[in-house]
Amino acid sequence: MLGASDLVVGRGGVALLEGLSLAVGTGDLLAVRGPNGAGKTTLLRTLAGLQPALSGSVDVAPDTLAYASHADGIKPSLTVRENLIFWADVFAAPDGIAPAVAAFDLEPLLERLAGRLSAGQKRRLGLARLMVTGRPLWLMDEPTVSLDSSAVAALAALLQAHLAGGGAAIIATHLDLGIEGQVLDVTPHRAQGRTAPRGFDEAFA
Amino acid sequence: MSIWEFANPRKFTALSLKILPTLVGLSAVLVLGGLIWGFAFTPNADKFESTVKIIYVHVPSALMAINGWLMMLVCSLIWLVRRHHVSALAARAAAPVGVVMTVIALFTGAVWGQPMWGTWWVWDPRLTSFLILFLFYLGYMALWAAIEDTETAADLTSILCLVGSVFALLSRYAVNFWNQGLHQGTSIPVATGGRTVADVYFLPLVVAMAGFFVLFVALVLARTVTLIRERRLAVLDAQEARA
Amino acid sequence: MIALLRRDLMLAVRAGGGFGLALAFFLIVVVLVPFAIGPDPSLLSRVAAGVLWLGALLACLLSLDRLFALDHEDGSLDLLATAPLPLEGIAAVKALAHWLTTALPLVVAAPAFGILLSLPAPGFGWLVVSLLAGTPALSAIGTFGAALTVGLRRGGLLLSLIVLPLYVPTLIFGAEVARRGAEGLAIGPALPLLAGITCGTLALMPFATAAVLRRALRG
Amino acid sequence: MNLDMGKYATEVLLSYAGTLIPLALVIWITWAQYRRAARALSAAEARKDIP
Repeated sequence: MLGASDLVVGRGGVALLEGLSLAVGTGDLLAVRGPNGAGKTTLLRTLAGLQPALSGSVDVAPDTLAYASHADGIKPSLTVRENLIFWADVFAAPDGIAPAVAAFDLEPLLERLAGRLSAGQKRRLGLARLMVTGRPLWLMDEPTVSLDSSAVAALAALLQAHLAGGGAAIIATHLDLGIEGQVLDVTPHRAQGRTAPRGFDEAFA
Repeated sequence: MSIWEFANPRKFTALSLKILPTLVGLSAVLVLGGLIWGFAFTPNADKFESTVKIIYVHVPSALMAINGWLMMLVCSLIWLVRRHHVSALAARAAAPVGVVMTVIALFTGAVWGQPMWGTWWVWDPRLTSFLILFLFYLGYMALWAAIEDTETAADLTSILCLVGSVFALLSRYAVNFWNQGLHQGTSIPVATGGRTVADVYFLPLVVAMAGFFVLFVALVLARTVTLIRERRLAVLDAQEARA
Repeated sequence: MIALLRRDLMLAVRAGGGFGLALAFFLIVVVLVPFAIGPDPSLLSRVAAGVLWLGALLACLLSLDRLFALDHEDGSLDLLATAPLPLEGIAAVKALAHWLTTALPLVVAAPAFGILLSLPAPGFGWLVVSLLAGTPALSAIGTFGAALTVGLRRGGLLLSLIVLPLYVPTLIFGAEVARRGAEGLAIGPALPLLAGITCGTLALMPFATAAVLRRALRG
Repeated sequence: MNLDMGKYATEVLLSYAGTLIPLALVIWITWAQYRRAARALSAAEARKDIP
């Protein structure tokens, strides 16, 4: 579904992670682990195609992934239903919002303004938003932030269902979700200055 | 050997350092020579009397104000198309010099206009266009200063320079249209009244224009080398921090 | 794209900021002008067209800094960028939404404010026509400026510095149409020129905006 | 040699001053920044033993 080989990612021309190779297929979960500031977010953004790799390549078919950043991307002045319908329409999802509403148990909250939700409920809405995109591969940056342990368990269950249904996910997290899957610890891949700077700085090294 | 070899910062710096002393000397000789010649050794004109001497500072600075922006436009295009880093830095280096030239042109124009038109400022199309050019320079420099990552800044300022050039040109024609709309039939005093004069005025003007041009080139080269060095310094510091 | 437009309109209505703030600002500018230059109706009627154009232009600036900033902060822009929508389309829709929520209310309100400034009777129609023809360009240019400053701290002031010089040609031709209309003169080539600028801007600006967005998203 | 500027002496002198002072300023700033960058870079390269 998504493959990358000998990937070097970085910000502002400075390599953060290097020598990364990964492959994610249907039903796979890849947990990206590592300390804060190591470059997990940069790696996810690069895989999502939001920023270019410093070298190496990401091989992914178009329209397979959806990227969820730290922030939920939820508009507090819209209701839960309106938030979900928007993303379903933007991604031209064939199933609409019903499966996601059912999966995340959002039925009773549908008419509530998103700004009035609790942190955990917001997070559920944020995940439901990924589901309504209809994309099989989810790239999630720290989805467990601000979730209590029962919500984490719920998240794990939902992810498992997503994987079982032919989906896949790459998750940057420092919690063990208790799901079978690959773990990519980025610590050994941290750039040690072995790689010359790329982009703007390359010319001045 | 291709001209693009000098897109390499090292080669660019080496060449710049080699020719900078010559350029500095040449610009000093030409600027001082042209200005002293024009200031002290030209007769007063019939109509403009001694104010004719102002053209030796006004016209060259106005020339370089426009050419400065044109240089930034060309450098921005080169950066966007060929991704030569020196080009982006050269565009950045040219902006402060261009803005000084614009200020000089505006100031000397106002000083000249005071006795000629009886007022420090008229919304003459030429003057107005320069004021707008000044604003474009300010926006461009402010954007450079606001973005931390150099490569992002280079990309965004280059796009702004392209779009700004189109709108600067549009403004130029719009301002022409607008002022004629305001003063129908009245003759507008033209700031270039002294340009069609005899050789006695023209020759020192040519020297001064050449001087300002060489001075501009020397300043931009020196500033570009400075920016290249700062860039390299940042890379070395980053390497040191990682090690 | 329609979904995006609908959402932006809904957000503007819910927050109230889009419609209300720009209109209130426009009204305040119009009210302050007589305090600054005196209440003489003949003087006011001479400057009314220009003041109304300038007020509308400044009011257009107000909500620009939030155009992409909100979507950038809450991560919507990232997800939008991976959506099957071209960024050019997103840029165009954002400009359209800005026009509908900010500029269009100004156009509608402008004749009412014209009364406050003793705008001559023939000027009302031309004022509306010139604003209708000119404000889409203001929105498209402003969207470009908003994309340039997205994610920058203190982007608001920088946005004005960048956008206002770009507004010059539109302001010149737009105010010229309104002024000539108010003075009862022939409109002349100003209106076609204004329309030309608007058409050109609408056609090309989304591409520049998209290029800037693509670059800015890299972070 | 013609230094007789008649009644416009102020304007002429003012415009020359208004040219030379900004020029001197920008030259001086450029020179100062040039020196500073050159010194800082050579110091950094000396630290790293780069010729």
